[in-house]
Amino acid sequence: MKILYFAWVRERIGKPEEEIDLPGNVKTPSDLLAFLRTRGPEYESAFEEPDVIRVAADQTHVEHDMPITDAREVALFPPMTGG
Amino acid sequence: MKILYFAWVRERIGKPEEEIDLPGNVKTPSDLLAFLRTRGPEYESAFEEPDVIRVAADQTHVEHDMPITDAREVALFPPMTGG
Amino acid sequence: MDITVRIQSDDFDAAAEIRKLTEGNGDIGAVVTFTGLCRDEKGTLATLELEHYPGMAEAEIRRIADEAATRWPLNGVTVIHRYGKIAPGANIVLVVTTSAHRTAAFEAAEFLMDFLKTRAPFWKKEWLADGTSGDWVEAHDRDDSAAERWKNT
Amino acid sequence: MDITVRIQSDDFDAAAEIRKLTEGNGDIGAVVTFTGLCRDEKGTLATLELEHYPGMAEAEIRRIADEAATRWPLNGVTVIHRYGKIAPGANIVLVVTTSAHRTAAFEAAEFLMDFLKTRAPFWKKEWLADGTSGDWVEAHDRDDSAAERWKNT
Repeated sequence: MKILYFAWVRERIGKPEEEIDLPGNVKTPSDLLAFLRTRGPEYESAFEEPDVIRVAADQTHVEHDMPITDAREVALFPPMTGG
Repeated sequence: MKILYFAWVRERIGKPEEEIDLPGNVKTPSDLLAFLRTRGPEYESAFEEPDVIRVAADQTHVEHDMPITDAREVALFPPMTGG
Repeated sequence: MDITVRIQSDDFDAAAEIRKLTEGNGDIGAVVTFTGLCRDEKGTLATLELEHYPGMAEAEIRRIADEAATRWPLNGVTVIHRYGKIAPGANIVLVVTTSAHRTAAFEAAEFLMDFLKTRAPFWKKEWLADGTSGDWVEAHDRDDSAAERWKNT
Repeated sequence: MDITVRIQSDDFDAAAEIRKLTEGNGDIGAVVTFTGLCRDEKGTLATLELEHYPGMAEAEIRRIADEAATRWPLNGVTVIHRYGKIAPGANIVLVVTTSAHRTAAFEAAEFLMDFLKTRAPFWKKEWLADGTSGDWVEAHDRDDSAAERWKNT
């Protein structure tokens, strides 16, 4: 799955996107955030407060408990500050 | 006192303004409207529904029961439709 | 607070008015404009004629703008109201409000329009496409209700 | 319904966008614009940098505009949101709504701004006048509350 990062999530992880093979038990954004936190201190730092992270699956906002297994790309980012 | 008329009030009376010596018992817009209605059919037609007429004394909106004896000019007109 | 009120027969330029209020003013985060246009009433309208009470029109709009400036933290307010003959599709009225934040700018612009409708001494008469003089436009109860809502805020 | 959404680094011209929505359209009686500007934060800000999620930014704003068009009787909606480096005093976002009547145009413009703030994938970072990189701008609870108010209407 293609994973995209924006704003300070991108800065902490140190890259804008990556392709990751997810284990079969990663079915929701919550699962994904828990899994990514095991990948190293940069992920730990980006996702230290997983509740504040917003998630989009295929460019549509999704809640943390919604299924994302069919998504082509998932984006993880802080609360938005546009407008 | 200088009396001004606007919109259909002006059209019905047939003039935009006039100078009128008011009797001493004309103290409010209500009094003024009742007095003007005695001046002829054009005034009767303009003020047949006195409650809908709006009044300004010296270019400030006033209610029908407020004193206008000190005003230099009083304007009588229909509800406004600007904007 | 920069308050400009103009009553004119000429057209106006919303972009120029925005520029005048914002140029060199780094405190402004939000600009709201309202432009009122003359509708063509499905082709039946030839011209809208706007009569006004010279002197009072400017004074009353200035009173409304002053009231808006006491209610909201605004940087500037511009109101331009045209009079005379207005063609379908042409501009009638412009309100511009500027503020640090959007809520003040939006609310003040709505407040100004609600009170312009019910308190500014202007009257609209329709001239019809068939050559006849139509009626004076009637005031709407909905405009009175719109103005009423600001009484308790 | 004429919906235009543009995500661009270039500046925009509010007057030109108003013209595009209104020209030759005699049904329109009301045009509301909201322009969001970059505040200078009393001279401490050198530049605001706007990061966005290409593709989703346009898609999400279009979803918000579609929702506005179902809620209010609008003739047109234009939303332009800039990205990249924005100087103090410069434009960030433009919303234009047109309708026969003012209430629809005002409410739809406020709705669009409330949801742009909380749902459009843009993030602001401040670069300071002293040469250092400042912080990512934090989201405001007041923006979430502003968006919440539309849920029950």
